[in-house]
Amino acid sequence: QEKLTLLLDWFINPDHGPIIIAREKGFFAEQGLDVEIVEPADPSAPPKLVAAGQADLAVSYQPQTHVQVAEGLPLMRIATIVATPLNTLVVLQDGDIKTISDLKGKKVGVSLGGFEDILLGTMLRKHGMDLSDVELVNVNFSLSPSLISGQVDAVIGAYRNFELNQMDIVGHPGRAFYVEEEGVPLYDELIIVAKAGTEGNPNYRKFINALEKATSYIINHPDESWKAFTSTDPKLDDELNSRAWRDTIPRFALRPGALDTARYTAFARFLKDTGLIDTVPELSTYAVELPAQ
Amino acid sequence: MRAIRLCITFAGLLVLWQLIVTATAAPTYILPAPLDVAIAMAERPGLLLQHAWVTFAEILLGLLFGTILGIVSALVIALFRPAKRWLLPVLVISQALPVFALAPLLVLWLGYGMPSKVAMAVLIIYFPVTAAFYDGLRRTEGGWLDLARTMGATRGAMLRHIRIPAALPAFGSGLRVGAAIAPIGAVVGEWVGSSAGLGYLMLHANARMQVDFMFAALALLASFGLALYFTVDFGLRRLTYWQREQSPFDD
Amino acid sequence: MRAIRLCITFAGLLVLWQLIVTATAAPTYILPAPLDVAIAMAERPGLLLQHAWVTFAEILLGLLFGTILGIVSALVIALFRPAKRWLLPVLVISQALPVFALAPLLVLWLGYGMPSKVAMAVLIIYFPVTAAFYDGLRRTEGGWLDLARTMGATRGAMLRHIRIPAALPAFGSGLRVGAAIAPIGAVVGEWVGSSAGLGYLMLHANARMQVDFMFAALALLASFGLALYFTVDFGLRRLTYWQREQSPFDD
Amino acid sequence: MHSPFPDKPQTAPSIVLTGGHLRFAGKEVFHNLHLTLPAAKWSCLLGPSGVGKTSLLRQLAGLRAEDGEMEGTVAAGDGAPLPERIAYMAQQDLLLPWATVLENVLIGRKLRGEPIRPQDRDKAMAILADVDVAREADALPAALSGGMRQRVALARTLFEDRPVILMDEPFSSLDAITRRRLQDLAVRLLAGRTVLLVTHDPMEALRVGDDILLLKGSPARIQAPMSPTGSAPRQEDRDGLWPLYAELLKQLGAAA
Amino acid sequence: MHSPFPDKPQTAPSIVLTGGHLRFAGKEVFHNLHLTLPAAKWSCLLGPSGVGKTSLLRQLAGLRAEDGEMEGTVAAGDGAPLPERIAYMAQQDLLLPWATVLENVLIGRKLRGEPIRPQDRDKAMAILADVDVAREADALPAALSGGMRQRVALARTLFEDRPVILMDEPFSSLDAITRRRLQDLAVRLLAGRTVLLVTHDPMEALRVGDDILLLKGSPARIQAPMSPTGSAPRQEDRDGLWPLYAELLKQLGAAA
Ligand SMILES: Nc1ncnc2c1ncn2[C@@H]1O[C@H](COP(=O)(O)OP(=O)(O)OP(=O)(O)O)[C@@H](O)[C@H]1O
Ligand SMILES: Nc1ncnc2c1ncn2[C@@H]1O[C@H](COP(=O)(O)OP(=O)(O)OP(=O)(O)O)[C@@H](O)[C@H]1O
Ligand SMILES: [Mg+2]
Ligand SMILES: [Mg+2]
Repeated sequence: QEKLTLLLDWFINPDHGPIIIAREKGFFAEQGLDVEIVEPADPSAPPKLVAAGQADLAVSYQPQTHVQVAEGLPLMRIATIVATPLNTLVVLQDGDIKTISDLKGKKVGVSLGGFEDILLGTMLRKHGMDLSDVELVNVNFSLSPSLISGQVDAVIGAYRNFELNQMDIVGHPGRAFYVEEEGVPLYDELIIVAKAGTEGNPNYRKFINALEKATSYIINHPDESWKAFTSTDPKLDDELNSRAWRDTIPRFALRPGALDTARYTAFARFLKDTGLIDTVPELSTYAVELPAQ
Repeated sequence: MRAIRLCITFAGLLVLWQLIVTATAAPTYILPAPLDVAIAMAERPGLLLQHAWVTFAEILLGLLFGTILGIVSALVIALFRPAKRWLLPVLVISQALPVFALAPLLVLWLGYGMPSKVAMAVLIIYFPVTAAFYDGLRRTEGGWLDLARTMGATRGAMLRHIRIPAALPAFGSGLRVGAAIAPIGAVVGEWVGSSAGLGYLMLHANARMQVDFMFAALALLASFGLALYFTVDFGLRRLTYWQREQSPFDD
Repeated sequence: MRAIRLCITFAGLLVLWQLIVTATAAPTYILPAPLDVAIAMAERPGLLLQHAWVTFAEILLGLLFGTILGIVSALVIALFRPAKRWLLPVLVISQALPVFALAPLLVLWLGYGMPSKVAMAVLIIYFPVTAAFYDGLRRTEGGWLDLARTMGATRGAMLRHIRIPAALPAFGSGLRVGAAIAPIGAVVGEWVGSSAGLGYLMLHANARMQVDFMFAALALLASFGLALYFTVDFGLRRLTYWQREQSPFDD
Repeated sequence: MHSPFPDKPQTAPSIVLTGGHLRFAGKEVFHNLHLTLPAAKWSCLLGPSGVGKTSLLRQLAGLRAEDGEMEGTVAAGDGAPLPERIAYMAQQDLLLPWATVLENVLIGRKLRGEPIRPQDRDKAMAILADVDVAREADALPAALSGGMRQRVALARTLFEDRPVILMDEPFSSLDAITRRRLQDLAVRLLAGRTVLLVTHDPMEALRVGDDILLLKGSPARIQAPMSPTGSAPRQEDRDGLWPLYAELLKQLGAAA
Repeated sequence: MHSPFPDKPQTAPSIVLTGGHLRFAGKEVFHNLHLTLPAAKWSCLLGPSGVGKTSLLRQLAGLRAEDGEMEGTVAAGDGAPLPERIAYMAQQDLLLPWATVLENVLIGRKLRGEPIRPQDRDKAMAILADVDVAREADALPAALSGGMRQRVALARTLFEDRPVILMDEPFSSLDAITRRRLQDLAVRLLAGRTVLLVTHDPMEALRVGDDILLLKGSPARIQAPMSPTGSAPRQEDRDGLWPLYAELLKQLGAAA
C-alpha cells in the first residue's frame, strides 16, 4: 500500500464527497493507496504546506490557485472535484435587497478567501457600481449568522449548497445571486493540487482513478453513498448535510482528471484584467491532465 | 461544605446564563440556553469525551512544558545580564505575535499531530509564567542576598535556597494565569489543524451552526479549565506554605 | 546609549530571523526573509500605517479598559468575601473559554466596528491583571494592617494608603503580561470581523499568499507590541519607585 | 521649651484585661490573665524573651493572634469604647516603604480619612525634630538606619496623641544617649496618658515607669513587684534606683 | 560544660580598613576612615544612631552600599583573602521565612553547597539549645517572638564558626538576663576570634570588649577611648567597670 497525505481545505463536508466515498468504499485501497486525510481550519494553509512538501496533495480552489501560482507557490492542479462555482452573493429572502443594485451604500460581509472582493467587484460593475459603493466587512466564517442577525446586508463567499440550506433550516431563507450569472467566467470551485514537479508520481493517477470511480458511484447510488458518507463520522448525519449532499451531487466533476484548458486560460485572463495577478504563466506549469498509466 | 458551595456556584452560573439568554432574546444559533446545551451533551456523550481526552492531554502537556520553559527562561534572564537585554525583547515579541500567524510555521515544523498543538499551548502559557517568575526573581530581598554573599554562597545555591523560594509567590501568580489560559492554547492549536479534540469539535459544530453542540464542548472545556485552575491553585498554596494570606475584612 | 542598545537589539532580532529562515530553509511563502518583508513594507507604507492606526487604537483602548476592569474586579474580590467565592470561578471560566469561541458572539452583539475588537482585547488583558493584582492585595503584610486597625483606619483609606501601594509590584507583573498580549486580543477581534486594521490586512494578505506583506503587518504589530511593553514597563517602574531591583550577579 | 501638642486636656482611662488567654498549637502562652493599667500612669512590662509580652500588648490593642486562639475582654475603666483611644507602636517599625518619613508620621490622619492641615504638618515636623530625624523628613524609609527608623515609628506614635499608648520596645535600637533623651521626651509628651511600655532594660523601666510589671512563667502570669516613687523621668543616683535595679534583676533572673 | 565546637585551632587575622569612604546623595557618612581590628580580640563599636556603624560593618563584610558610593580597601593582617573567613550578623535577623529554625541555622552550609552531615545537625541543635530555642527547632520563623528570632540569627552566626565575626547589635531585642547569658556564651564560643560588635549598650561593650571604639561626628571619625583590662566576660563590680561606664557615657554624650 502506497501512502498519500491529503490536506482538505476545511472540515469534512459534502463538497468532499468523492474523496470520502473513495475511502469508505475502498476505491483508494483498490488502487493500492492508503490516503491519510487531514482537516485544517484555515483554508489558506494547505497549499502552502503542499508547496513546502509537508503533504502530497491538498484540496484548494481554482481562483486561489491562479493567485498562489502568480505569487510563486510551486503548485500543480491535478484534479477537479467540484466543477462549477459554488460561491454566491446571498441576501435575506425577505430583506430589502431585491437586486444587486440595491446594495449601494450597504455592508457586505466577506469571508476573506483572497478572491471574494474580485467576485463582488465584477458583479457590482455589471450593475454600474464598483467596490467603493459598498462597505466590505470581514466576517470570517460567520457568514450566515452575520446576515441573519442583520450585522451585514449581504454576504459574498456563501456556498449555494451549504449556506443557503443552513439559512433555510433556521427559518431565515436566503436569496442567492450566482456569480457566473453576473459576469464572472465559469471556474472549478474545488480542485486537487500537488507540488509542481511531483506530478510524475504514479500514485496521483491512481488517486484520480479512485475519485472518478467514487463520483460515478455517488451519481448512481445517491442514498447508499449518503449512508457511506455519514458512516465516516456520525456527526455528519444531520439535516443540513443531507440537503447539501443532494445539492452537491450534480456539481461533482464526472471526469476529475480532465483539464479544460480553455476554462483555465480564460479565467487566468479574467484575473489579470481585474488586476489580481500581474502575469499569466504558462498553463502547463500549474495545471495538468495526468496521462493514463 | 466546599462541595456544596461549588454546586451553588455552578447553579448560579447556569441561572446567569439562562438570564442572559432570556434577557437578550438571543436566538439559539447565537447563544443557546443551558438546557439545549445539556441535551446536546447528553445526545453524544461518547463523542464528546473521546475528543475531550485529546484536548485535556494537550492542555496538560502544554502546561507542563510551558511551565518548565518559563522557569528556565526566567532563570536565564535573571541570572545573566546579557540574556536579559537580548532575550527579553524576543520574549515580548513572541507574545505580541498572534499565535495564529505562527501556526503554519509550527505545522510546517511539527506536523499536524499533537506536537503542534502542545507547542501552541506552550507558547501561550510561556509568557505569563516567565514574566511573573522573572519579576519575583529580580525582587529578592537585598538583606538575604547580602547574608548569602558573606556566607560564600555559590551562585547555584543562592538561587536554590534564597532567590527561588523568595520568588515562588510571584511564580504562583504567573502559573495561575498560565493554568487559566492553557485551554485557549490547545484549542487554538486545534483550530489550526487537527482531526480530534474539543477545539476541532467546536469549529466543526460552529461551521454547521450546531451552536448547542459547540457550547456543550465549550462547557466541557470550561469545567476542565476550572478544575485545572483550582488544582494548580491548591498545589501552589502548598508550595508557598509559609505565606500568610490576608483577608483583613473577614470579620 | 540606550538608543544604541535598542538598535543593536533590533538588528539582533533581524539577524535571528534571517538565521531561522536560512537554517530551516523555509520557503518565502511560509517564512519570508527580513529583506523581502522590508521591501513589501516600503512598497505600501501608506496602506500599512492607515490600518495600523486602527489596530493601535484598539490595543490602547483595550489595555485601558481591561486594566480598569481588572483593577476594579480585583478590588471587589479582595474586599468582599462573598464576591471572592462567586466571582472568582466566573473569572476563571471567562478565561478558560477561548476568546475565539466568544469572538463570533461578541461581534454579533457589538457589531463589526471597533467596540467588538476592544472588547476582545479587554477580555484577554483582564485576567492577568485581575489575578495578579488580587494576588498582591491578599498578601499585604499583616503588621501594616494591624497598625492601620489600631489607628482606626477606614476601609477605604486602608485600601488606598496601604493595600493598594503594597500590591502595586504584583499589579505591575500582571499589567506587563497584559500589555504584551493586548495585541493578540485586537488582532483576533479583527480576524473574526472587521473592515480595517492590521489583522484584517493580514488575513487579506494571507489569503492572497502575499506572505511578505503579511509579515510586514506582523512586524509593525510586533514593533508596536514591543514599544507598548517597554512604555508600560517604564511607567510601572516609576509607579513603584521605592522598589529596589536586585541584579545580584551584575558584578 | 515648645510643645507640639496644643493644650487639649485628655482624660486617660484605666485599662482592664480580664480572662486573658492565648494558645498556639500545642503551646499555652498565657491563661486566665488579669491585668489593670492604672489611669494616666506609666506601666512598664518586663519579662524574658518569648514569654508573651508582645502578644499581651496586641491583645490590649484589640488585635488578634494570627494562628492562635485568643480570649478575654479588654475594657476601659470609664466604660467608654477603647479602640479609638489607643496608639500602638509595634516591635517592628512598620514604616511604609513608599511613603516619606513625614508621610509615615502623618499616616494615622490619612488612614482615618482626616485632612492633613498645615498645623498637622507643623506638629509632625516638630516631633520629627524632637526625635532628631527632621532632616530626613522627605527621605524614604529605605535611606534610614535602624535606629532612625525606630525614631520615626516613635514619632508616628507620639503624633497620634491618644490617651492610651502601648509601646513594644520603642527604644531598643537606640544608643544610650539618644535613648535617655527620648525617654525624657516621651515622659514629657505623654504626661497624663495611660501608657504600657514593654522594655528589656530594667533601668529604663525604673526611670519612666510608675508601675513595674513582670510577665513570667509558662503559662505566663503577671507580677507587680514594685512601683518606683518620685516623678519620672527619674535619675539613677538621685532617685535611688540602684537598689531597685538590683532587686528587679534578681526577680527577672528568677523568672528566666 | 560541653562545647559544640570541635577543637579546631583557628588563626584569626587582624583586619585593616584603609581610606574608608561612604557617601550617599548629598550626605557624606564617613571619609578617609582608618581602622584596625586587632587579631583575636573583641572590638566593640558604639556611636549615635545613624552615624554609620552598620555601614562600616557592611564595608568590612565586603558588602556594597545600595545607593551610595563606597571606597576603601579591607584586608586581613595575614595577607590571606578575607571574605570567606567572615561571619556577618546584620541588624535585622534575616531569617528565611520558608525554612525552619534549624534549617536557618544550617543555611550557610547549604549555601556553600556543603552536605549537611549528622554532626552539623547536632552542632546546630547544641547551639540552639545554648540560645534556648531548641524547642522551636522545627518551627517556622513566623512563629517566633522578636527576641527568639534574634537568638536564631545569633545561632546561625555562631554555627558558621568563622575566624572573623562581625555582629550588628546582636542582643538588642533580648531581656537583661538572657542578654547577659548570651554575652557570656558568645565570649566563650568566640574565644580567639577577631570580633567586631556594634552595640548601643556601653556596659555590654565594657563587659565583652577588649577595645572600645567610638564612631562620631559627621563625617564620622573613629576614636578608641579605652580598653578595659581583665578577661571577658567582665563583672560590673568585680572588674571596676562603673567608672569606665561613666567615662564612656560622657564621651558618647559629647559625641551626640
Ligand atoms: N540608601 C541610603 N540612602 C541614603 N542614605 C542612607 C542610605 N542608607 C543609609 N543611609 C544613611 O547613612 C547613615 C548611616 O547609616 P547606618 O545604618 O550605617 O547607621 P548606624 O550607625 O548603623 O545607625 P543605627 O545605630 O541607627 O543602626 C544614616 O544617616 C543613613 O541615613
Ligand atoms: N504564629 C505563632 N505560632 C506559634 N507560636 C507563636 C506564634 N506567634 C507567637 N508565638 C509564640 O508565642 C510566644 C510569645 O510570643 P511574644 O512575641 O508575645 O513574646 P515576647 O514576650 O514579646 O518576646 P520578645 O521579648 O522576644 O519579643 C512565643 O513563645 C512564640 O513562640
Ligand atoms: Mg516581643
Ligand atoms: Mg545600624
